[in-house]
Amino acid sequence: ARAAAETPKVGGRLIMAGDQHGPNDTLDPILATSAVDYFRMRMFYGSLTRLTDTLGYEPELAEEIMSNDDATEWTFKIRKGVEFHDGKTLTADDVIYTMNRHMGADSVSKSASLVSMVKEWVKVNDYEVKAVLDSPNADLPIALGTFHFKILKDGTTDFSTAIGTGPYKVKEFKPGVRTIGARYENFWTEGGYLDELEHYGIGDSVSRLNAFLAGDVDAMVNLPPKAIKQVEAAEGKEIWALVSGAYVNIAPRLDMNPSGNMHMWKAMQQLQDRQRLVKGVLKGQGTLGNDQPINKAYFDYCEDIPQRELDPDKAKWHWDKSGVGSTAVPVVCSEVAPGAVEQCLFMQREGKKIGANFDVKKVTTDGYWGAVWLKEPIAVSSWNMRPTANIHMTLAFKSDAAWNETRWSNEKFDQTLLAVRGVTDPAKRKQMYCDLQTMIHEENGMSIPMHRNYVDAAANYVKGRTFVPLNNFGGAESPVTLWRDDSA
Amino acid sequence: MPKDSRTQDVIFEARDLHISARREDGAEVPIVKGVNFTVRRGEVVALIGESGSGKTTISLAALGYTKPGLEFTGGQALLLGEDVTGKTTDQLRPVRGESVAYLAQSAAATFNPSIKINEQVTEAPVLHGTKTQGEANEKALALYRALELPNPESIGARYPHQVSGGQLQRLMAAMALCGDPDLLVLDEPTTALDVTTQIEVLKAFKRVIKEEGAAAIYVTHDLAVVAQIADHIVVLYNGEVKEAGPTDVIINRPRHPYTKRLMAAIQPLPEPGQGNIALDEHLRDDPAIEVRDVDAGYGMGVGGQPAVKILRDINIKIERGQTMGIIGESGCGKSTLARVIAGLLPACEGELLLDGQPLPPALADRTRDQLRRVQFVYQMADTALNPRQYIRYILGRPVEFYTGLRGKKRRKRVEELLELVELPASFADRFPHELSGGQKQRVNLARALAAEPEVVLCDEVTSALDTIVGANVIDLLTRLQKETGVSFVFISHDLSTVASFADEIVVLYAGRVAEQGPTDMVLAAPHHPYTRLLISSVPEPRMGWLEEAAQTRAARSGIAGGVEMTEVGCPFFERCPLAIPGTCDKVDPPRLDDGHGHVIECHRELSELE
Amino acid sequence: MLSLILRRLGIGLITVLAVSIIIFFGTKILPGDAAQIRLGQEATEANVAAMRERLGLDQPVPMQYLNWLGDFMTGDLGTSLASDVPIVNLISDRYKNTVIVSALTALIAVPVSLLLGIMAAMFPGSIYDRILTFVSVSLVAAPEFFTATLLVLIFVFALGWGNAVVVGSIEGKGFFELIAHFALPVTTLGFVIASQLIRMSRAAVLNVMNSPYIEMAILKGVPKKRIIFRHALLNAIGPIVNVIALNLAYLVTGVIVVEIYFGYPGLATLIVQAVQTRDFVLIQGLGMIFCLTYVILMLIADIAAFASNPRLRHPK
Amino acid sequence: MSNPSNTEHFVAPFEEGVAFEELQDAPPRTGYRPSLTGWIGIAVVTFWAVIALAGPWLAPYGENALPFPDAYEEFQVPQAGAPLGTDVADRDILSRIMYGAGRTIGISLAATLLAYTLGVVLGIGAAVSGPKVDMVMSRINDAFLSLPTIMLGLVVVAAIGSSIPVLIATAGLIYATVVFRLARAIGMEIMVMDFVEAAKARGEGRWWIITREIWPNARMPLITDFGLRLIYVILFTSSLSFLGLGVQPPQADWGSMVRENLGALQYGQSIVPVLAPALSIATLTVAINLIVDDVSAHGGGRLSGRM
Ligand SMILES: Nc1ncnc2c1ncn2[C@@H]1O[C@H](COP(=O)(O)OP(=O)(O)OP(=O)(O)O)[C@@H](O)[C@H]1O
Ligand SMILES: Nc1ncnc2c1ncn2[C@@H]1O[C@H](COP(=O)(O)OP(=O)(O)OP(=O)(O)O)[C@@H](O)[C@H]1O
Ligand SMILES: [Mg+2]
Ligand SMILES: [Mg+2]
Repeated sequence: ARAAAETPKVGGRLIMAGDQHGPNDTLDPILATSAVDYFRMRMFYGSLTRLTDTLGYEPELAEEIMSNDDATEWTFKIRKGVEFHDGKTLTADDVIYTMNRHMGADSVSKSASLVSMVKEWVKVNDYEVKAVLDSPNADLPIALGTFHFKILKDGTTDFSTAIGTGPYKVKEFKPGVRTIGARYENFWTEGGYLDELEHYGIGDSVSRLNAFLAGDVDAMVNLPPKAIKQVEAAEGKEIWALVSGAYVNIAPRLDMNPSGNMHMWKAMQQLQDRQRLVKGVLKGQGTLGNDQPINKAYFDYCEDIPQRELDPDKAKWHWDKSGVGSTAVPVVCSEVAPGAVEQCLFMQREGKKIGANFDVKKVTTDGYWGAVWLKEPIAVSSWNMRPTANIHMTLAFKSDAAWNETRWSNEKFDQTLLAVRGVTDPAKRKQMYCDLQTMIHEENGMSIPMHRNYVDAAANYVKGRTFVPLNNFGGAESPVTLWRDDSA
Repeated sequence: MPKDSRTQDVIFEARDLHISARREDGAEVPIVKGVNFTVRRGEVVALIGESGSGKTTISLAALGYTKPGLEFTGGQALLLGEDVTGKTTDQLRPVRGESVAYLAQSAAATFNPSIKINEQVTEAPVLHGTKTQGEANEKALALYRALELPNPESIGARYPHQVSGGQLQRLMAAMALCGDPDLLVLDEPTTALDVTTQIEVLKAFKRVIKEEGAAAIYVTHDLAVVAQIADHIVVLYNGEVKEAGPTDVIINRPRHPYTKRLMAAIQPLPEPGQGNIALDEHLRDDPAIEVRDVDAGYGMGVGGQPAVKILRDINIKIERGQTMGIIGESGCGKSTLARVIAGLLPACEGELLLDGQPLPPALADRTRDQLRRVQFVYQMADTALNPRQYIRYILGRPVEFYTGLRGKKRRKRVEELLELVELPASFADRFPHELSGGQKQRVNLARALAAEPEVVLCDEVTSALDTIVGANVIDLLTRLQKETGVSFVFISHDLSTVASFADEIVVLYAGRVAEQGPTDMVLAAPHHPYTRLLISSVPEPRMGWLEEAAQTRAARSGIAGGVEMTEVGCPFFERCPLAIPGTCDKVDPPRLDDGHGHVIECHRELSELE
Repeated sequence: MLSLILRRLGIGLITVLAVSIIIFFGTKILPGDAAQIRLGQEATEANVAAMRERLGLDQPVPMQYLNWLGDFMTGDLGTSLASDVPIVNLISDRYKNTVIVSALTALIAVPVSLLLGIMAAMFPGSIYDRILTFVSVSLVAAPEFFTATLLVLIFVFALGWGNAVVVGSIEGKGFFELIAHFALPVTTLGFVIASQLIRMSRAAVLNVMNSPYIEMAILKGVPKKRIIFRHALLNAIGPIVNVIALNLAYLVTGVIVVEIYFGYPGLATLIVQAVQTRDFVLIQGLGMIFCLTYVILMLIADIAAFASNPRLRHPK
Repeated sequence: MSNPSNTEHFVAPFEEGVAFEELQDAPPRTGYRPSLTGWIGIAVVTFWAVIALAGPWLAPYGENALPFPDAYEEFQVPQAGAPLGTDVADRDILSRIMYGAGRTIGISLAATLLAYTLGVVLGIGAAVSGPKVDMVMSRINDAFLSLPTIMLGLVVVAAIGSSIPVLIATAGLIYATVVFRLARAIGMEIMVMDFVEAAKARGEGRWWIITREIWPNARMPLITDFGLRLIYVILFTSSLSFLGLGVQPPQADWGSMVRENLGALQYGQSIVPVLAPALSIATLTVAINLIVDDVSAHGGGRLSGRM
């Protein structure tokens, strides 16, 4: 939208460098795990809806989307004349097949929870499907615009290649190495301008940067914050930064010792060196966190909560009250996102000054989610942004949420969270969301010292970037719109 | 160097030559202290003297070479009139292998194992450009023939490991001679050889030196050999010339006390009647050790049999206080027999009795006391002594291990042992490499004695020693035997030494007993043809013996081209002048017993062997 | 000769078998659950259970081993737990890549380092020798990623020459492009193995230089060059070949840092990814491939040493 | 001294009756005396040993302290207050090098010693133990040897987690396989020497033979290898930290310091943060190898000077 000033040119080739690639790279949308996967999915597949930069949705393969009044039944009219890469025309059967893979207890879909309220997908006719819900969900079309709901051809079981409706066809797919897409001539709409789009995985950020600066690749994800200055100084290179709600945090389990000690976690919150994390670690590519998950990237952000700062005096006061003294407090850290380890180290350093003894245990990233996360009394975590505040808080803060990291239980919070889904009055809605955020800020115990931007970099001839703040490369939406401007 | 050197008469001259070792701290240790001698064309000058007296060092000086760690510190070494001591390697390169050639003690070690013989033999003249490869090949072939090597046409195409030690030694001579050098430097070229082989090699050397008109420096400690080959003798002791003069004078009329002692220590020729007088005072009912019908060999074959069988039907009895000499050419199984008795190589057949009691064949099954009573003195003192242990420890350990002495007592016992082998007590604080070869050999012996054994297996304990030290060791053994009644199995290929020391002799050939019996009887006729060959091959320390021996050697039986182990028949068949084709090679020889414990295994009648 | 090869092959087979046991049960000590990791942070219990069953992780371990070994014998390395792709497919391309870069490195680094090492042996204790010792030890001591960084900074950024990352395939590239393609990783790897080769060949030649036959050659007036290259080197081949083989095995298996740094899709990065994703089957497959490579390289080294030794070649 | 001509009979002056029993001097005992390079090596190693032991007391700042708490800038150039500048997390590099010295040297030394203890005992043990035991041990060792070190390291660290004892144990075990191979080969060579057989024939036990007969002779070649092995261990741990599995932040060790500060080079800021730890590794290891070379120069290649 914002870049629409120029008319895209057709042709050329771009190499986009991703990270985190590995042998588990996949062409099966329901198994996609990384930004690399998401980008690839977008190259080859389409989805019913597409997310907008402001995290609304617009129709894509579904021409028209309608619901009943209480949002318990959604009807999707499927666009006619859309062809898969093998020439088959898209019909309701394909959609039903795709959606059913997310259904049922044994589904391995990573986003099954987003559609868990759907009771059934019904084929109305060849070009219309209906979702019948157990409970209302006004956000269903937004959910369907996210990464895992890419539309497959009916009956697809072989994912060694991808037959989708996306702007590119698979030319080469090597897990852990690269993906090459060739332009799909019959793409149903504008987009897919390049002759070839290559997505190349370079796990090491320094190497990725080298490759980018040397011109071996045209764009890269996750520019290390420390390299920002250098890229800014380099000729013909641009930074693609996108403010988002992604954050890193330290979660104390309220139901364990010593993390359940309120004064202790309050002291921890006061010990966060937020300025240094944002300025020093993120080099300004982030925003101060306020110990609650919603920031200004979300529609429902509450601006009224005062910013918490590094305050050794308050921290000391709490620490002394907590009675923990100089007993070592284990804090398990892992490099799960930029700044995740630093937040621990900074806290440890500041803590030392007030007599707190944090024992930082750095563990490896691999296995972290299975072995450590949600199990240790105090551990770090990292979250991507979700399309809505409600989805995120439901996932991570509701008392009965599986991923309720602190095991905080607050009836009022739970009720408000449910109630707000049906509220249409903007003022009331704003108030309720502010309440929710304040509750977390005050009571949840979580330290959220910073939100990080998605920071990528590209050569200046790479055009057509997108701005969906859910992931790198503009929410991994850019494959459709990327084009190469050789006149730049 | 001018090639018209042919006209020069003096080929080499050492003038007040000094060579020193340079110590780590920079101090000089003189090794050669002002040596003078001259080598003229057509002459062989022998350097003799005890081990460590500087013979090798001086002879290498003729090539302008010192071993690493040594350096020239004075005087001159004039090769064809030019001093080679101050020259760089590059300056010397054209001279070495061309004007002067070197022949080392161990041919096996000095041949490059990875290069074919012919290339090594012809290398020097071809590299120096004095001969084309073709000419060099022709010369080499002529030399192979002259040196009586088997298959002269093809032997050059072999690798060093594919020919026998004696052959290699002769090939080494061919290598030295191939470049038509003016001076040959021969460093103990026959010390490692059997008497039978030695005689052939000596003959070849002598002829070639005379025919080629070369001069030679000949290093040895074997006076009998010197008598055969040298025109002049230089006697060295401790880096100084003690006496020098024509061979005849030095051998027959030595004047310097050291030379006299050297001459006096020469073992008499093996003849009947000189053997040790056995003492009966230590005798018991049972022999100290008895070997019954023993077969043994190496490797794992089928059915508990060894892959290569070396020893067959060995029967030996050694009384207490007596010595059993075992002789035979290299490879005939002498060490193997000792190893069987020592338990290092369990026999596959037969049994051993120690003092009448069965002795388990394998080490592991023997008791500590049995181990103590049978001690083995290794052939090579170099590898038998742990280079990282002090002598004190090497001797102290068995003392403590077997007798339980500790502390002061143990130290005292070590000093006694050193004294016993005539080494000063201060040697206890040395490492083996700080000892000369003879000294090492004596420590090696002392270690066996530390166990206060009843049977000592001495494997070539005197071969590496000069006459004086060798004689001292024999005296020592004799004295011990008298005092303690210990029995010796004395292994040697040196018949003279065995003859003077042993009470009984076993002659081994290809793992079998060719002849055995009391010393006097074995040395007197009738002989097994092989025994006769051995006896006649022992060089006599008088000039002209070699030429006579070449004419009259009873059995012109040739050189062992490596002893062959045969399955049937008499193994000596190939070389035997009295062989009966069709019988000797097909049927195992019978044991001829003259009734006095003298046994000969031969198809011929005793009378035929007189 | 043949019997030696057979013997060696037998030993190799036993090694492979031992490796199979070690890696199969070794991977079982890894914590974490392939299904969990594959599904990631956001999977539910039910999802994980479903995945476990699909991957056959619910069978008893010895059963799994036997099945796996049987498959391996028939050339089937199984299917990646993490991605459903046959292991053979995952490995084959990368194996090729690794072999290419290892072979290139070996072709360049081995002769150069041997020459340097041998020259050091010709002048032990000389300034040249000391400098070479110094440089080669410094080279070993420099972490690979440090060397790589310096090379990239100097060549790619300062001189504008070569690729910082080995992107794309080699097909269809011209000679000079190929050089640019491989120059930096090959140089880095070369540095890694060169130092050991230099030191080893120096030591091996020096060791031979103590032999009486070298002394004999000196006394025959043989020129220095010939002493080294004909007399000494021939006898030092055995140990040198052995070290070369070990280094090649290292190149094939151990160049992880270089691969990561240059984004080169070889086997080593696959190891890391396999361990990180707890892709047990992939780890096992890789282990077997490495072991086979090692065994084959050692076999070649043995044969080379054998061929260079006339005592073995022509037994009496 | 006169010059004897050949026809002449030369006799050196002597006193009648004096026996020639006087023994010659023993060849000079060749103890190790460092050469110049040897001394340089010893000096550098001593220097680092002092730093390793006293580093925390000598360091101007704490391991994680910030010299300039108000500057939100990493990789400050050397200046007053931070003689080697600051690192990726704004910490004082000099202090970290001093803290890291003990850890780096300690870990690598401990791991190498472990590798040597295990490798030598088992390797020589295999050489002494007869063909069957040797076969079994060698094959198992081969199996481990054939697996990439980094793979073994990854798996172990992934399984047990990374801590200094785990690092030491892992590196020690992995390199024990290499040492085993070497020690076994050397042991085999010594095994065939007669003095070993003599000890067996005396009835000595296996342990005695290993420790008293074989080990003293195997020591020297093994020490020569020790220097290189030490470097490999340092590199191995730094490779692990390249993968995030080595010494864990905020603890400093030289290998990870090079790694974590690589950005300084990369982002064109300063060369010191990388160079300082890299040079520390290099000086230490080169110095150790200078000593090792100097010691071993007593052994091989003595003929080279005579070519
Ligand atoms: N590199 C060296 N450093 C110090 N001393 C040495 C060195 N080489 C030889 N020697 C000493 O020089 C002396 C003479 O040695 P040389 O080899 O010439 O004796 P030799 O008469 O040939 O003895 P052998 O009969 O045992 O061969 C010996 O005492 C020996 O210990
Ligand atoms: N370990 C072994 N394995 C196989 N064969 C061997 C072994 N040791 C010796 N032999 C062979 O056994 C035969 C006898 O060897 P032995 O050492 O007993 O000879 P020897 O009479 O002591 O000779 P020398 O006078 O040279 O010491 C030789 O042919 C030799 O090659
Ligand atoms: Mg000598
Ligand atoms: Mg022998």
